[in-house]
Amino acid sequence: MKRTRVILVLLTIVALLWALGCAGKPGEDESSLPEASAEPYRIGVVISLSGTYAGLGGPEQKAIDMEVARINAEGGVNGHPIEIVYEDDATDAAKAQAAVVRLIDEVGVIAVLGASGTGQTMAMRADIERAGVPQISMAGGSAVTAQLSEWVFQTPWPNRIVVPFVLKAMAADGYKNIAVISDTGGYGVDGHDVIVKSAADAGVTIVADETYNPGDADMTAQLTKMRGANPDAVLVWAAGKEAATIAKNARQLNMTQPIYGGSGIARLEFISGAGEAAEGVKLGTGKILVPEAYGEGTEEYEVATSFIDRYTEEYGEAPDIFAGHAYDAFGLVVDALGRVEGEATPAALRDAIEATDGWIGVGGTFSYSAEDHNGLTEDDLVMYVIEGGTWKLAE
Amino acid sequence: MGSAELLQYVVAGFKSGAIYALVALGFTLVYGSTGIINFAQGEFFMLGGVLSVFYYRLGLPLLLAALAGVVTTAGVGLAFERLALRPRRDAGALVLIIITIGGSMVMKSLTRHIFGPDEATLPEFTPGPSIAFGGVAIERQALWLWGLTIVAVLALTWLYRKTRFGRAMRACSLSHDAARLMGIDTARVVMVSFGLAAALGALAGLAVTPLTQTAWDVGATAGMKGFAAAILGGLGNPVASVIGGLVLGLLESLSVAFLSSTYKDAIALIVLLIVLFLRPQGLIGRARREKV
Amino acid sequence: MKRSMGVAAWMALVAVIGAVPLLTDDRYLLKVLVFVGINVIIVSGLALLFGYAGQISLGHAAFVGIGAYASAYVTSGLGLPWLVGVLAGTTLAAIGGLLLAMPSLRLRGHYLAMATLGFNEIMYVIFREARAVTGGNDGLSGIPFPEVLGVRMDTPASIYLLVWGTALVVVFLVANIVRGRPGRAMRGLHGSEIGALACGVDVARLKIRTFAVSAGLAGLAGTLYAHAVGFVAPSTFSLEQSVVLLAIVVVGGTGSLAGPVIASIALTLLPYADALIPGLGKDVIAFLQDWEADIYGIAMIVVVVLAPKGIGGLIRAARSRSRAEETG
Amino acid sequence: MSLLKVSHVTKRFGGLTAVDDLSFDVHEGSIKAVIGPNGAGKSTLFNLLTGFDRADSGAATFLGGDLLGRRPDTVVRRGVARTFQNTQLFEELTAHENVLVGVEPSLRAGFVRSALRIGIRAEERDARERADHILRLLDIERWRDVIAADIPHGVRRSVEIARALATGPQVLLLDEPAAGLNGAETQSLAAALYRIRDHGATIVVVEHDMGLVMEVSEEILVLDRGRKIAEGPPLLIQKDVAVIEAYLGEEVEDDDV
Repeated sequence: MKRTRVILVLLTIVALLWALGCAGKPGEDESSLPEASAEPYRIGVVISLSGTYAGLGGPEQKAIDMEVARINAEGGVNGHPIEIVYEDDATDAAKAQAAVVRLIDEVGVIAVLGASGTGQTMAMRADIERAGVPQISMAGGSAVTAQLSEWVFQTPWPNRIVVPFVLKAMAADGYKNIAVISDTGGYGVDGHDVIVKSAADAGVTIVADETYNPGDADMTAQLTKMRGANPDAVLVWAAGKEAATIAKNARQLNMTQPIYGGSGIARLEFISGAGEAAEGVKLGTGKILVPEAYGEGTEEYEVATSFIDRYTEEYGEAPDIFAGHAYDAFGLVVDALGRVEGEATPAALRDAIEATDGWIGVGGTFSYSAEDHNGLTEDDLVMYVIEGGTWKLAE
Repeated sequence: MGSAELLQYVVAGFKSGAIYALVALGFTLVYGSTGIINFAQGEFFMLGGVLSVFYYRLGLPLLLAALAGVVTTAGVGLAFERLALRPRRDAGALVLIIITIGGSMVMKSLTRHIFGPDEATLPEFTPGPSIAFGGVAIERQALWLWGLTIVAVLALTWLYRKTRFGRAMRACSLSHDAARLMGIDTARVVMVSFGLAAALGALAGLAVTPLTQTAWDVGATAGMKGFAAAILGGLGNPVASVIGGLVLGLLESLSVAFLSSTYKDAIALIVLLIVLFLRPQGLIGRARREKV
Repeated sequence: MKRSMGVAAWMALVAVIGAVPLLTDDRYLLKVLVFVGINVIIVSGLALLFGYAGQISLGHAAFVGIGAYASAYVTSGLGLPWLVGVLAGTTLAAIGGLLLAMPSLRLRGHYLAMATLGFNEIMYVIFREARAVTGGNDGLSGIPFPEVLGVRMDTPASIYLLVWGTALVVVFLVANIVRGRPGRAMRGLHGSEIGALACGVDVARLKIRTFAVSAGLAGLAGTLYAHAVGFVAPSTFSLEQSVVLLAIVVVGGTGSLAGPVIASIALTLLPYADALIPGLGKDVIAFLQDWEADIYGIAMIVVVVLAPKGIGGLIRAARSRSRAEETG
Repeated sequence: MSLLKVSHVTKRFGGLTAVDDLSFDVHEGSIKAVIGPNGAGKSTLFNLLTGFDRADSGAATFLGGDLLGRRPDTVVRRGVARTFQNTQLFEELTAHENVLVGVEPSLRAGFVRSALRIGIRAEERDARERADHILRLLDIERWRDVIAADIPHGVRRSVEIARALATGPQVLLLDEPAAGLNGAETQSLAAALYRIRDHGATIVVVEHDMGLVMEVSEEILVLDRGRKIAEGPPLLIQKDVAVIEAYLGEEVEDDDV
């Protein structure tokens, strides 16, 4: 008999615990952030240094490290040095969320840069909005700014402006019937939706629509189906290594149609992976690939070449578009900090970021507003063609 | 659907089918001599590609780099068997599976630390445009793939049928105790089987790299599809594994032709489950009853 | 847990766990401990299925996913109350376990491993493709906080108490199952399926019910995860996660519940070690996060090779052998 | 009165007929031995009766029902328990726990009642006591808390018999219980068999140890190549020519050499 009584007591305690939990701890105070006095401005950075997006986090970290060193060497912002705190989300939404909570509560950052992936970026939203800390994401998914949040900004060119830009270029080159192939990752699915929506007003019709899964060994089956629909041109919307395989498979299948793409294939690995099949491939993305795209002698050109030269000298390789997104994210925060009068609270910094107008970055000229937290337009994009194993400006 | 186009789908199916077949041969080899499924087989496929690229970038000519890639991966297979599997050799299948799962985690992650996250490729063995054959385009590298598969399955069948070592391996697959009674050094047989399976996986990995590039995380999909192929054909029988691989490749390609490409991957999974549930011994293999 | 922990031990455990939110308001620590608690629930179910009944599963992340997506859809999609979401998630996952177990009755060892692996991959494709329900690759966000009888649990402390309260109850119930008749029948099944049949154990029914209970617990953990994190994406329920969960139970040890629970707390905390030891250097954390997969893999092999019964088993094996010498 | 009636049971593995149209009875409260050279179909017969294998034809009526074609665990619940030629003990469980699993058929607690520990206290206590009682019956209570893997060979067989007994069978099928036992152990096994029979169980034992067979069994069934070649009390069987030939091979005529 004694045993059951004790167990009943035990269960009531647990029930009590639950009840306590429901009531929540009274006196939860919000403003436990340290005051930003003469001490350094702390900025949190959440990127993927391991997991499937490990290839993005590396260049992003290099770009930010380089810029922090430069800014601090020039005396920081209004006398405050900048301190960067990195967190690796390992391409995992749960880790990204834990990381952002640590940065906000533990480290007391006044802004968060990241994450590299769309999923991880979205996982942080609840905590970003609860704590009221501005976030600039390097992830390209439209959802980041399509589902508008006053605290969340974005630096890459979202599919909703790149896709129409590329479709119009295809129509301009005279290719009306296009075959589309996209991967089932976040970027591919997002791009595919925009392609389907904006094909009509761009003046093209989709004659074939195929998809593939990241990690697929061979795409000839899909390409055979696309060849069967004899399109004028092929549009590839994908981010992974498989894009190069598609170009090679297409050429092997004697498909002579030109191949078009977006920022997803604006990677050196695409050219080296596809080999000759990359020749003649056209893609629309920011101007970082060929600085002349900014227009020689213009301020945009100076900013871009200075970043590209310093990055190449520091790391022995040219920066890719992900390094460019990180450079812009960090630059936008520093620029906004400069414009904040008095004490740089996260709320004041958010307003300053939203007020950014015409800040010249590598991805383009950023102008944010209450409705547009992406800040880029089609003018920041340009069409390239791959010739001789490198990017050239298409006429 | 013209006949040329249908043939193109068949060629595409047999191309990826050959990849699955080579990986499946690795599964069959290890299963044949140890009775367990080597969950790290997919990583041997990955290592074949990554190591060959590493040697190629060191400046070795393509053929030498490929050879070095296969030999090094075989070394990894031997070392893995010797260090991780040998101590628990007589443990149940469950324990051995867990060791191979742990092994695949370490190999995959270690490769990323050593060789970096970005993908890489190798030049085609014989560069040149695809060969037109009755309205169908066949990539030269695909010919290499089919050639290597045929050579591998012939070599394995010859090894099993004609050599003393092959007979020892078949004895082990029936019963380690009986084999030991015959004076067969079962430990050596198991170790060599792992080395050979690693080499076969590496061969598939590097032969496909010029087509689809290689990276630290290509092992998982290849491993899963290779196993589906091996079990579809019938585990333990080399020819059955190759047939399983080709059939699986064909099913995937035709599913794109007649259904839609989103189901391409699901096909391999569905085939895997159906075969497992209905006929674990596969299309050709014989059922192994557990005697009471 | 051969001899059940005395009631006093349970009381102490409840007190310690209950006290944490009163002692600290460190949101980061509480959020990390929420993930640990969720893993304890999953691992308790998997320890029952794999550790005790010897039925390997490489598909448990999919069951967690079923729970998470079902609960997310029922609450934020259909606007039904939170408790309905939890019920839906748990039952749906349990049904998933049932449906997977029935055709797999004859499968053993690597075949069962592959069948569950196939199941996980198929569910992953469904999570990614069924965009209307699961939001596809971008995932589902805006999942409401747990709320019951008008009381919203939106502070880390309240979520912590909810998760750990549930974890305590789950571990308590599983411990009782394991000590009682079902637990013995499972360990018998694990030892020798033929021997269990010869004892009159309805092996088929036992496998199916253990799969269902184990999957249901994973689903329950999934619902807690969805409402604690507020965001759900397919990548969280991938095959790698299932392998990690299996690794935890292997390191924890078969035929024991305390072992896997301790292992799940230790291994889940690994990448967040700075939550417990604030002074820990940044590079140590970066190292732990970067090498997490390697550490799991190596730990799995080392445990199976050196201490086959894992943490839980070491104590028990030593105790029994000493008794054998006395009697011998 | 015959408790178990086997009639015309046949089992073929491809060309080989393991059990060939076999019929025999087992009388309640008796100890019946089944002897015959290796491969005579003894273990196969046990597998057919206990559902581990399916007979091609014939029937085995037990308490009015047919045993053949039933699942092994159903056969046990009906009251027919068995041991195996190579013991199937639960290696990580102690001797007491092994026997406790055997008590399974008489237990009612499911997942829910076990989890909440409602109304199972009495059932669990009885089960533990029953297991201890059977360990004493087999005189192996000293090994109560030692895991099977650490238990010496001779005792392991007794643990398996105890486990089978724990299921509360009316008929106990023992497959070569004396294999590997020394003289003393065989004697204590004989004593144990008597105690089990007096405990109320009918025993059918497959055995090669003629000494033990002659001593304990009231009736002997002799099988050769799946067929019954003799059946009757031990003294009669001893002298039966056919039995001797089956075991020792035909008489060699001088001119055959």
